[in-house]
Amino acid sequence: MNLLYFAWVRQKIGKSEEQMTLPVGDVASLIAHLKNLGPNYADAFADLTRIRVAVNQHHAGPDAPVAPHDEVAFFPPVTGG
Amino acid sequence: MNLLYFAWVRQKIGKSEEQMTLPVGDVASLIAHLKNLGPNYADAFADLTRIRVAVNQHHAGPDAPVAPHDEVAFFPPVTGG
Amino acid sequence: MQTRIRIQREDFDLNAEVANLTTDGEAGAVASFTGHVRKEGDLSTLTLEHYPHMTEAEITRLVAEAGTRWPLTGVTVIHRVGSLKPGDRIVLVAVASQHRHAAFQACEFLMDFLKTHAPFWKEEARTDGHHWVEHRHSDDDAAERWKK
Amino acid sequence: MQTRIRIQREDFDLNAEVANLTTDGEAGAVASFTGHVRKEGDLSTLTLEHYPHMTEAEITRLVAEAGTRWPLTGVTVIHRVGSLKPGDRIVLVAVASQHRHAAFQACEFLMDFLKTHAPFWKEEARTDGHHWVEHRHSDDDAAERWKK
Repeated sequence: MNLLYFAWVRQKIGKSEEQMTLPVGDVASLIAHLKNLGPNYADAFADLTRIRVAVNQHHAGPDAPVAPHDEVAFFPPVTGG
Repeated sequence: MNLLYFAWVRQKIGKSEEQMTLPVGDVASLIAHLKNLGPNYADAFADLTRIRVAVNQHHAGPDAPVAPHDEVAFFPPVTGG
Repeated sequence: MQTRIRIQREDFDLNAEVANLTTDGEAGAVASFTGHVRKEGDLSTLTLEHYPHMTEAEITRLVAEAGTRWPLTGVTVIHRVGSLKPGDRIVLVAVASQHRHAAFQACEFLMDFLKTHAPFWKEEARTDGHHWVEHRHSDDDAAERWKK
Repeated sequence: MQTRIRIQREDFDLNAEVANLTTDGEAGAVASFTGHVRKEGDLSTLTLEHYPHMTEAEITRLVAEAGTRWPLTGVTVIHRVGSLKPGDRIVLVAVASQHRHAAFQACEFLMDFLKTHAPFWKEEARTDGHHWVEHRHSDDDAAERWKK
């Protein structure tokens, strides 16, 4: 799975992209898994009301399924425009 | 009184501006007077649903008063923008 | 609120007009409208006549009314007169505000009232002669929406 | 409907972008919105980060949705990324239509959804350091208005 991080999520985790082999599941279970990878991840995902997710470049909710070859991105609510 | 004509009102009457000494009254009585000045005026004012009036550069209805030194303009519904 | 109203034969520069509205740095939002002469059939020239002085007075009143309805930092209205060709720009209304919804609303309000209240008249030149453009009742309906 | 979507560091030319939307002569109405970096206090730089590819994909989806809701002849969206200074232009949304109300509605719709759906993030540089701009809930409310 290809994971991408943007804005302060990227800064807290300390990288912008990484590859991981993860169990198939949904967005919520993926986040639960990531939170246990270290204090930087725990910090980034501490408040899930401030986290938005995209799966294969489409906005996705916590119930959205994720598969091994998906691109999953984590970022704060957007502030463009 | 200073009378101004625009667009096809100007073309039908055959002039863009004229000075007239007229009895004090309202817009409706002024138009009734003008209609009797000749076939060109009668033609211009034949259909009053297609005539708009401004008194001293403010849109005005048939009941608006007109005084000797007013500027009164007659024109079709506007089509700018 | 800074206000610029110009009736002119010349075209205008959108970059410069929008920059004028934002140089003070107060407004983050500028909503603009440009009206253009459409290319249609045998239309060769569109000539715009207006009522000098009343045009500026009426637009000034409309801009002032917009300023009482929405929090605006600046408004620019430029309307061309004289002979225009298909593709030419006819009118610019640009509205600056700190709030984009206010900018959009005021811009559309001003266009709706320009169409129904500002004393301009369009005459089309086609192969069969010259024709005055008829006022559209849909424009009256558009302006009517804003009545309080 | 012609569609132009560009994510770029450079500024844009409003005259050229509006001309691109009207050269075919179909549209008489172009509604545009430009967003600008406001000059406020100690703000020195606004840096825009985005999610390459998803940005274009998401904006393409929003423009397609606008095209199903209103009769449009063209849409141009340009969003800048990188380091911007107070007074700089951030974004352009320009919408051409034969109907001005459709152009205004679609332009505001696109801005409301850009603000809530397009993956851009703003970071401010001030004298006390760098701060990520917080998402505004009023933007969510603005987008919510368009739900059918």
